[in-house]
Amino acid sequence: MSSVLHVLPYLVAAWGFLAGCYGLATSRNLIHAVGCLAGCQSATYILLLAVGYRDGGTAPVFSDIRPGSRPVVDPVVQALTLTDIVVGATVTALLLALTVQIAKRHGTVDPDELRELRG
Amino acid sequence: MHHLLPLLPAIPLLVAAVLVAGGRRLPRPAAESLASLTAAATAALAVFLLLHSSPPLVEWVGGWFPRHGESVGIVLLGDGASLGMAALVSLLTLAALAYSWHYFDEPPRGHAGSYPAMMLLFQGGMCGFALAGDLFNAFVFFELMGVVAYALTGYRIDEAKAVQGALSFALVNSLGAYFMLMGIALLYARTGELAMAKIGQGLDRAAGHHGPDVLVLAGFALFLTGLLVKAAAVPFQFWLPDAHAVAPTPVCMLLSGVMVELGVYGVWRVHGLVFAGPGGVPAADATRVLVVLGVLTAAVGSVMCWYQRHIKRLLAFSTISHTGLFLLGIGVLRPEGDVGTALYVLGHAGVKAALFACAGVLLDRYGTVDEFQLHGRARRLRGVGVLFAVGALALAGLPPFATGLGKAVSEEAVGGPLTVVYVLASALTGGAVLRVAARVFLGLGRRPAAEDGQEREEDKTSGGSEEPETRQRLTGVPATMRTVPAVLLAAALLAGAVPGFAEAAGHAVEESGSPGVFSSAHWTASGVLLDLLSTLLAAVLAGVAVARPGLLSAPGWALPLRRLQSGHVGDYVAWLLLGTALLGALALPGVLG
Amino acid sequence: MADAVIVVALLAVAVAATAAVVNRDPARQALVLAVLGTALAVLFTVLQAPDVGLSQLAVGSALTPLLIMLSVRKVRRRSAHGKDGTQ
Amino acid sequence: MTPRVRLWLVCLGGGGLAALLVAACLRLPAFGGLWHPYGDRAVRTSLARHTANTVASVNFDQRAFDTMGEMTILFGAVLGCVVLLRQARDEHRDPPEPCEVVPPVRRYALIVLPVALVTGLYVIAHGQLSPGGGFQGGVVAATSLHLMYLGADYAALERIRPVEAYEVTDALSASAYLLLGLAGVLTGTAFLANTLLPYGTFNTLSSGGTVPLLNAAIGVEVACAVVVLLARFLDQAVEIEEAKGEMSAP
Repeated sequence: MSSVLHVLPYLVAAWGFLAGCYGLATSRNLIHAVGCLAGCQSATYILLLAVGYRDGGTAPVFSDIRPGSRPVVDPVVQALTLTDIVVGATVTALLLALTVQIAKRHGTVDPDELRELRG
Repeated sequence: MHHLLPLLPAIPLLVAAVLVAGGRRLPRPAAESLASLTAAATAALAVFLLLHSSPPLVEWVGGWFPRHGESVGIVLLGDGASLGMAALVSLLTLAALAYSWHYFDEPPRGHAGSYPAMMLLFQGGMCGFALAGDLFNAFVFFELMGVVAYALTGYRIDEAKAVQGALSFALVNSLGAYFMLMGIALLYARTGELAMAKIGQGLDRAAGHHGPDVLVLAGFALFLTGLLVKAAAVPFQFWLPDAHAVAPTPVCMLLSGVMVELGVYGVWRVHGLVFAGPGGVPAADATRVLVVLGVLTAAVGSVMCWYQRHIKRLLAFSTISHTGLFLLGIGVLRPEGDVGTALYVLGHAGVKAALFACAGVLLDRYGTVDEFQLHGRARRLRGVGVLFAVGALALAGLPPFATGLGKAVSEEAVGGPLTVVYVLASALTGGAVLRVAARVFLGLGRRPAAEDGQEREEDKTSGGSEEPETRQRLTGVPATMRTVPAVLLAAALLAGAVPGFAEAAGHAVEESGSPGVFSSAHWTASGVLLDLLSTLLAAVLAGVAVARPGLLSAPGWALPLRRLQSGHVGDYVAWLLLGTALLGALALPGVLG
Repeated sequence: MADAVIVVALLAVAVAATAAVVNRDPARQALVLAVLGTALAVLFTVLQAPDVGLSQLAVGSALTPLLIMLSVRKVRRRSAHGKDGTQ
Repeated sequence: MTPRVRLWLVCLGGGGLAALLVAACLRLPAFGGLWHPYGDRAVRTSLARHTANTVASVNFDQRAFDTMGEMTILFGAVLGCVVLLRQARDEHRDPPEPCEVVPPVRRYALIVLPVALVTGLYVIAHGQLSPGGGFQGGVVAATSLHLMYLGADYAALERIRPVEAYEVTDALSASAYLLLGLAGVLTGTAFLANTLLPYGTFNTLSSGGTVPLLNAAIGVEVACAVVVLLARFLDQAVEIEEAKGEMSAP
């Protein structure tokens, strides 16, 4: 059990990342593709937080525990992930805005039917 | 002095916020002057710091200077290379803002400040990326310049092509950024650090005598994927022509002139600080990766460039081709290569931005950037025609332009058969632009038929049916739109011709780059000869193409290459995955050995 | 015990992520993404990252699905009118 | 490229990437390891600066420069969305008619609205001491505000939401963050240096020097940004119509 657990979080992150990439490449709907990209990004959160986890650690917040009484998990990756989540949400919003405009100008959101920019 | 480093990104960002807050009240000229002033002030600050960057400046933001060699803060690097890039970014932003003085139809209602504000945000993002000495901080600014660039590319929402190109750009680049972040997480797990130099040391310590392992390889491949997507190296390059062909011209000047080059700069920086040590990627493998990709990129870019008829798209492919040459230059991991590439990037920025600026004038005057439709129509624009032709020759490496000097120094650095790549790529791209100049501005040759033999219409993007970007057909070409390309070309010329500039630039880059002693960058007889050779070749190619179009029309083998550029974002993602796997495979021997 | 909770949360995330890719209908995908966001928030809380869990809950299970829903609605609404598709 | 060829390409590239990722995962330090040098340093530093929530300390003090970039990304993206979702030349506005919401959407909204609102208020009230902060609170508050539309009516929403004011506040709070950073340079220390204010008593609202100020600036910025973002999307989904004349009630 424990030896599996030693890599399982990383493998879940890798799986999520690959699944997102697959969805993005084979998507037939740009909105769905944007959703897949968001899924891809969740994988980066998992990897970051998994890297910072510490067995028996508690959250790095000292308002209710005495400093030094218990080990805490890595706060740096949590800060990075927080930043990452904001970035992800804004990128998603921007991509969706572009998709809405594509729907208006091309009348479709199927990438197979967008045939303007070639060669 | 070093406390001023964070101001390079912060000042443009602050003024951008102020412009948005006050944009409702400010008249448009006031907003644009404020933005130009800010870009100029940042450029002045960057140049000032650059002159004081020996020894290199280091700033820990928030005053978190390391104690006992360890810090919890973010480090900014102010050496010759990073400050040089920041100065280039700021100057080019200034040029783009000046160029767009009379540009664009009505700004979005009640948002007069939004376009200049976005340009400033873009500038701030690029400056921040150039200075970053911390991997995660680099990712943040990488995303910032990305996000603003996507929005700027899709700025003309009335145009179907613009929004499509912007979305391809945004999807592929965002995915690339997430690859980068995965790489950062892996490297953080191994070393427990985020500052680039500390990660490098951590990798060396962890590797001990065994050399790098597959974790380092994965970190290398993932991180480089993000940077190479931005740098538009093959096979990550597909988004670039789609985006550059449709973005507003002033934005193209920035995208092609400096944003793409920042990707190359990032590769150089990260390799030098993180992966160059014994625990990183062995030099032979790094060279293999960069040289293989560089040659492929230069080849694909120049061939595709030759067969374009959409002028902005043609220029975009020539950027890809030159990116390949830059990768080649830094790939040999020698100080001469670094210095040559730096000069090449400087010259290329001026020349390419000037060419885009001229294309923008065509788009404004005639509502099209299609080479065939424009045949002979721009005879009256003599001044612009001269600038365009000079730009074409400079692109091919005509001495004493900085492009020629950079090319000559890089050629010397790579040596041997790779020199041929430089000559051919610059001749093909320069020749293609020269051909456009001859047809459009002089009306030489017979008017090309719309149908071109075996090519099907759906296999190519024509430049017709573009909407002009300006308010109304301006009665004359505004002075700013003519002056900016002239100034840019003059700058590229001076950078190569003024004695002492190249030496100074070389010294600045040398101090921050690959270890090794390098005398200085200067013109050599062989360099001048090779430059003249590629310029001559470009002229011959253009002449043949104009006089005997049949001889150089697309052969059968070029067609599949063009079909790969399918405009389908799923294809681009598939290529991106393959590219990452390729990066891993190319660097694999170093890990196994 | 904590390990078991982590494993369950991880597997839930893996399943939700797969479902988000497999669901080709964007409206349904938005709902699946909301579920994925919630599963991630739980996982992050279990991993002792309440700060991140909270923002994941706000962004992943509310904001992002909402934006996708609105886009779907816009796109559907205009295709429902037919015709004016191409310019 | 045909979908078949693309699938082959994805399999090939994805296979290579998967091999790379899995091999790297197996070489990573075991999950739950005890070695976190940067994290330990960050905890010590946070305590030295009297900031109870270490994550807030990392975000707004030790790595405040990252947060500046992140805030600017949000700001830029909102600006980008405002520009991209503007009313195009061939579009006009139609006052929205009360229309039916898809049942799952309405159900979703009704479930999430109270939860989100309560969470948002809780998070904002607790600031930088306990989990949460300006960012989380801002998103939650802004989102729950908009769920009102799905639960009630668009007109009701528009009354409580003058978008222009939110846009200006968004920009002003972004400038406030940057100005706080510049203040460090002007007072002779470093950019974003947390030396302007006393660090206060540990575990109280005013502890941590400039951390609460930056946290507040981010909170306002995020809340306004999300409101503007959602407003633009709602505008598109509800109000803006294209091609004159051919609209009839759905």
